[in-house]
Amino acid sequence: MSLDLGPLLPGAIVLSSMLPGVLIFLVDEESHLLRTLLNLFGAVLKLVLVGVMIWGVWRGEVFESRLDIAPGLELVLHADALSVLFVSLSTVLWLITTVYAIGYLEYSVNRSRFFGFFSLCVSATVGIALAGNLLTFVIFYEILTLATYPLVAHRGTPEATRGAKIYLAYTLSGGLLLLVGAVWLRTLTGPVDFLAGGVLSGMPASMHGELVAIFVLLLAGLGVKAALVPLHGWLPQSMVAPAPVSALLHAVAVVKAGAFGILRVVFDVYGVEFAAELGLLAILAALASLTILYGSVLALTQDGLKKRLAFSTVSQVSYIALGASLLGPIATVGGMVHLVHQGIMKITLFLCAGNYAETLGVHKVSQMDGVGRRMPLTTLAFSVGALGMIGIPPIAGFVSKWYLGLGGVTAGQHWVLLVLAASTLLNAGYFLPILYRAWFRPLPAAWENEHRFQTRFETMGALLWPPVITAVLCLLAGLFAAAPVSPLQWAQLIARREYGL
Amino acid sequence: MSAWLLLVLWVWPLVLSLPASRVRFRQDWAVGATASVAKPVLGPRRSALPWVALGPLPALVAVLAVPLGTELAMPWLFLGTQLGLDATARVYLGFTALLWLAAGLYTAYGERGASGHAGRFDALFLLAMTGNLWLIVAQDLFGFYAGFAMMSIASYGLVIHDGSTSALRAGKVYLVMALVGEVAVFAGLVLLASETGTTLPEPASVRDLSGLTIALLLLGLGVKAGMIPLHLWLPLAHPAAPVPASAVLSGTMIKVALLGWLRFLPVGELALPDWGHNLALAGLATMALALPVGIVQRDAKVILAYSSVAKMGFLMLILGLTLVQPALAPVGVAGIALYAAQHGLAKGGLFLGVGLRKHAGAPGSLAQALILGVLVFFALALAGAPFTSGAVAKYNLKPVLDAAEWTWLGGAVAASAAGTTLLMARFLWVMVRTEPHEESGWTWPLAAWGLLLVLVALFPFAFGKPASWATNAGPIGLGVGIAAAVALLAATRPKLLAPFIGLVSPGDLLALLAPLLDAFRQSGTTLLDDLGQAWSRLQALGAAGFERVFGTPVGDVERGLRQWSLAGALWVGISALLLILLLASRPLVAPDTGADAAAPVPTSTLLRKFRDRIPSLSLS
Amino acid sequence: MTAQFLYGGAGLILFVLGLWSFLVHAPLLRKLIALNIMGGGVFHVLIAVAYRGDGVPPDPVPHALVLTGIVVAVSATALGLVLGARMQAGEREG
Amino acid sequence: MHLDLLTDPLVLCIMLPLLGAVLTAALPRRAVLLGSLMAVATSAAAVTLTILVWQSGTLRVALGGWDQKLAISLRADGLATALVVMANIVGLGISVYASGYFRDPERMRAFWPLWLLLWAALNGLFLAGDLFNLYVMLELLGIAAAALGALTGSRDAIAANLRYLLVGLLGSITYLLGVALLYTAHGTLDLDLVAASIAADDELFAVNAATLVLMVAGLALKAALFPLHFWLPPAHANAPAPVSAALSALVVKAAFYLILRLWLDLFAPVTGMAAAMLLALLGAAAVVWGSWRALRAERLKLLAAYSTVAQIGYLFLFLPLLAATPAGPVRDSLLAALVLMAVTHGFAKAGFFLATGLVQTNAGHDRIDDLGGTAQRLPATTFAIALSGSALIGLPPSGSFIGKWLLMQCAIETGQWWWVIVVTTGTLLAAAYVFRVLSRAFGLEPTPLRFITDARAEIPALLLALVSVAVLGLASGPLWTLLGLQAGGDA
Repeated sequence: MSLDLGPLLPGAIVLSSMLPGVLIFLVDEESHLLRTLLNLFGAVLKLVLVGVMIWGVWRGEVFESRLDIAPGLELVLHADALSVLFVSLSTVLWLITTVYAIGYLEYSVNRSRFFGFFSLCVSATVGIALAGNLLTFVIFYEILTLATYPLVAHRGTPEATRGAKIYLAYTLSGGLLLLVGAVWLRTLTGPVDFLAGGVLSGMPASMHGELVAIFVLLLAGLGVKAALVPLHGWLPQSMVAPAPVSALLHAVAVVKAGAFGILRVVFDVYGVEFAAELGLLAILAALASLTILYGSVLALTQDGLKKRLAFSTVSQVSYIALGASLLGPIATVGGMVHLVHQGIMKITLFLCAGNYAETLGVHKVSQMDGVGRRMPLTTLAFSVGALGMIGIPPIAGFVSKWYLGLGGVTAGQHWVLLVLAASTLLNAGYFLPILYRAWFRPLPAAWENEHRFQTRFETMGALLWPPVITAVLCLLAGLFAAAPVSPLQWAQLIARREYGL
Repeated sequence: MSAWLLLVLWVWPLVLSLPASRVRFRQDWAVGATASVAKPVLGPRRSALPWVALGPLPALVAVLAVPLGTELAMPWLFLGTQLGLDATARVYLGFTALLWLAAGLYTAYGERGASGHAGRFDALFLLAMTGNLWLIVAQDLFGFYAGFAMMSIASYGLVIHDGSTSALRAGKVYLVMALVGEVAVFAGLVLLASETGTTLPEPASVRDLSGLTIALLLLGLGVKAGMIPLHLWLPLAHPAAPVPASAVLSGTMIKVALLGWLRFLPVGELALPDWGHNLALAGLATMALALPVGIVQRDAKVILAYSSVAKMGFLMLILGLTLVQPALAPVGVAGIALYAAQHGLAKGGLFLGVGLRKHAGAPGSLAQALILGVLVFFALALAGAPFTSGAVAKYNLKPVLDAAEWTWLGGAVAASAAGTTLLMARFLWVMVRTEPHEESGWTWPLAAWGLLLVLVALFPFAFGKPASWATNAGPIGLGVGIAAAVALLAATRPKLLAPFIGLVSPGDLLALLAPLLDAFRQSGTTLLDDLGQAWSRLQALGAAGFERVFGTPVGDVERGLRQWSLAGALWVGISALLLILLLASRPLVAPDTGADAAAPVPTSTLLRKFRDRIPSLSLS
Repeated sequence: MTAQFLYGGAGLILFVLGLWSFLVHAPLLRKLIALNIMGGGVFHVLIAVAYRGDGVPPDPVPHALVLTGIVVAVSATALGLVLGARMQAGEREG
Repeated sequence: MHLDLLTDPLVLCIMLPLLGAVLTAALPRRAVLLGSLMAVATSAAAVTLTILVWQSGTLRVALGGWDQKLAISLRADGLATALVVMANIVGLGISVYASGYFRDPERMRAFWPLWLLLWAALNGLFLAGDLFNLYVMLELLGIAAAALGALTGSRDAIAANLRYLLVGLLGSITYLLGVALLYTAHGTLDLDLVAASIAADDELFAVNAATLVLMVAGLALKAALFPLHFWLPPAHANAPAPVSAALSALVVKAAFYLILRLWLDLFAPVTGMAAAMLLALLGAAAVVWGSWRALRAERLKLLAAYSTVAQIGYLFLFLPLLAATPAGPVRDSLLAALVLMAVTHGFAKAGFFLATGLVQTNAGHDRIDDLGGTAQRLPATTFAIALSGSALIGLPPSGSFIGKWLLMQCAIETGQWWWVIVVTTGTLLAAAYVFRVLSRAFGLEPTPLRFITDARAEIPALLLALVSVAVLGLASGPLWTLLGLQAGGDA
């Protein structure tokens, strides 16, 4: 091929959802078909482009788009192994979520607005993934906030407005801290791109104090989206959003963006060894562990299904941060791979929760008696996701847990095992009762708000198949973790590059 | 080619679990399907293929067809799968598959109860089977752990199958303990992998284990093995579970712990006297507690459960002694496997017999008499009477016992054998007094039971030296004697012994633990409530403050500013300040004029400058 | 010299007086008058600047400035009056 | 006058709108057509001018044929051109919007001449090369603006704009006194010559300082620097929407432009860190106070007006940073950031006010709490508010994001980290008030079927907002070129 894709592809990937998104705003509310076509066109096109990119990155090609937004301020989109991991995750899950959302919102209003922002949201996520420097990262990070806000507020109820407000308050404040940190860092280093192994290790010792302060600022900014305790308050509140949005928040975009940012800062800005030298990893590890346990304890006390899942996210996403906070390639692999694994497992759970709500009107754990009999496929998918979260092999979650534990022990941090053990038990404590109710309790005589679709399956196809597919992905990611194209292998590729192995 | 059987043998039941679940994904949900599935229908199952009985068939084939030492490496599967069949695994695979087959046949044709949930039971049964078989043939620790977890969690569904309150309580205890055990095993395996650098553990490659690792592995698997005091779940779960589930729980699943220890500990490689002695003592303690507590139980299945606990104690004793003296390993390991096999088969027979005694044949019929007779045989085999599998298996372990440093050990073991005999006598007593309720259709379960009977009966002749056949008569005779005396006493003066029965409730130590847990929960709730109240008060204060500052406006604050006098004064003031600041911060380029810079502008200077600028102007 | 000085100084005094009056008195008419007085003060200063001595033609530039300034001041005053009148009319109606 | 002068874009930028004002006044029936034509022509001239400056640097034209010392001269340097092109594009947008806005023919006839006059004054002010012309343009601008603001005829509007007129007059007379003093001291009014003279002569420091104070004091009133902003919110909030847009986006900016000119170009040797700090402190107070008042405003237009107070405050924060930074690429970047923020605010605030006007027309009121249905009925309008709002907050990718980034960067570099706190506080408050409005758009009201409902009104608002976000935020490099600064300035 004579056309050099290198400088074009990253930009094209961002635009492949952004442009359809903008067009969708202009689509009349009634033009269901046109909107669906645009949606799917964008999603599939992005998938194809990402496929091309994965192939290229695997072969060691460089994809980089640069744009001067002002002299000295460069927007850099760069595809390295880590960004490819996140890009592929969000692209695949976006396609699935889009299909789901089309079904979910079949009878709803304001669909053009919804799908417009939906596409923008994913564009921003992909932008975050491909960001080649901190400035670019900050820009897309803020765009993500803006694009998600309308989605959270979408339902328009007072609770939705309130949830969206809280979401915004948290994320914008966080974004601002991130911005200040990024600016401050830039005054010390000048413009620097993300680089495997970090760029700061050469800084003189006199600057170390400043670097620690900057790290705290960056971490606070990223921690809001990554829902690190005590910055997690928005996440349970934004549960009022429609199910596909929750899926997007928890699995594909927002929370992941925060966690991904932490990975970027630790590995590609500070460099993990340098961060350890400054004592930053200890801060991160303490925060992550606290979050893991706190989120799980709170999840135990929730009756609302989505709220329980939300607190579970709080807990689970910090596995990623935990992985970043442990020195050594094994833990790094654990953290990185959990980025993908948590994504597919959590999206499964949320899509299932959406199915229960849409089909049976079930919103609470206490209403879930016997749903397994009425909705076997959905509940099967849910079970896979839930068991994976607990870390039951051979589902994907176990793989992450194994690498985190092994990495912790290898790094001499045996307490990681305690955290993982406690988290496993707590996860079991709040997921297994759900499974028990779903499979073992008798069905109620009738569900309050049962919605019957014209189908022979338990619910509408567009709602049913996405979670089933993601559940299968959870199984495949675990079962074929050692196979050449698995997320685990890719995470190992990243770790090798980060540690220069 | 036969290596692939190692994969097929556990994938097969996994695949079967789908049809066995009888879930129909496509049906007309729109017309009130809810109502039709909601009511469980009692009675025999509608005939379908006996999926559960088909499950273990490839495993049976594999036992016979796969040569020892076969390995199948699939590095792409899971985290690197390696399947293989060594001698221990083969023994395990053999008795496990047989017992699952018998239990499966019993399930497929004999299991009654909430048949609306039969699909669920069967699917979970097959999943537990998958796990059990997988962990036996897995040589990588991931496969072992995955199978272990799969088996444990699926069994939870078997335990609580009938949904009664006691089953749910038992299930809860089971699940909590199983999960704690699993977490400990996980941690132990992580440490093992880290310390040895291998994920294919075998005694030779795990010589560098730290104490923590060994402790975690012992405790984690100890839960499954019923090591005192981690045995609490066993006496609760067995009576709660349906008969075939109890059979496999007691017959195969708890034995898995021993297999794990044989794989993950440096058995025969390294002398670990401390750990060995501790384990042996734990085994002895297990026996010492389980036997007396078992004897005072009312429920036949609880008695059997305690018997299993005691037997596991015995095997722990042996393993412990083997750890002390690595030289004993060849004898010890083979003996343990064989003992586990014979106990599994006999215990399975006993459990299935409980079910048959209850339902197959009218009271007083020939069938019932035969059933009781076979039960007596199984009980003797379990106790280790001469010419039974028990005696032979025990004989094989004699070198290990004899080599122990503890001289009193022989007496203790003999006492335990007598105790087991008593326990079995107590079991038979309960069985005899059980009133059967006849139901039809027990042919296949009886056939399955017969299979077990044949296997147990042939066991001594297949695996034992003739010298071993007639051993162990002493302690058994003693036990039988005491049992006869007690029985006589019980028959003539029932009131004398009545207070002992039910003296200790099933799950013994749990009764002590429960009040502690309650107290903990109570205090925790109180504390959390208080904290919660304080927190919500703080939140309310914060919200009120926020509302005050950012809420709806009160009046127009700026009206005052719009008064010309105020605004003007501010303006003039700011201008003056600006002037002062400008003058004060004059750059010191020309120091000679710096002095008067701060002074008010002198007009004369101004005009002078002005004139200088325009030379044509004359002053005069 | 003195005349120029007086002129300039008087201009400044006028400016300050006008300013004081503008700030202190509320009625619109007085404010407009005060502004015009301030303007007058500035024009005075400019005229003083233009003086280049007897017999020498004065600097034309300040003159031009003053003329333009007067035009501007007149139009501004006019607009102020119109607006004031409108407001008064509105008050009467309301 | 030479013929080539008439075709010089520099002259055309002023003459065309002036001509338009005369024509529309003379032929009121054709006011809309003539006015629109003139708006297009003026903008074209401004764009031509921009291209010329872009290519060849500063342009000058001397009118009247006198020598430079005394002549009426026009001068288009980078700074002026940047503001001219912003003002003219915004002006075009406002014109298009206004052509459909006024229902009442009387108001429409009054609007066009005044608006074109204001436009001419604005261009004149940016392009004037001497201090007196600047005065004339300033006065003209003030008068036209006050007259336009009172156009709704409501009592509140007249009262507010009368106050505005008086403030304007006070400010310009004070400025004129400064001009008089300056002429006394330096004997010339040409910007370049005065600058040279001040730089050359240190003895006149005190006079120069007094002059600067008089001029800046007068202009600070007009630029509504806290706490002298008291006239702005009522005046801007009560004017008709296109007028509000022009007042908030352009007129205030003109006064600030003049302050900047004086501070940086003319009086650079006089100004010191202390004085700059005072102005910046006032700016900081403006940021916090204005944003907070905007947050608590009940009416949408009042909110927008207070937001202008805050945004002007940001611009003053740059002064001490410029003072602390030695000449070089860093200072150039800072200067560019300052201009970028001013320009972005111009576009964003114009878009915001235009959209606000549409909301008001549709709802019949602009009480924020009751806007739910309207905001939802007009998705494009709400979108325009959202876009311009994010530029006001300084969210990426808007021009003000880059501005704030560079501002904060420089604040940290020069050790004046406290401005970072001011900027972040202001940003948070801005986010709060913008989203207070936007959250109304997510109610339970019935959904619209179309994105755009009123093209002539919505498209200008959308485009202006879009320029502030997408164009200025993603491609601000040309601004550096236009300003003639060293590109790539970074520490």
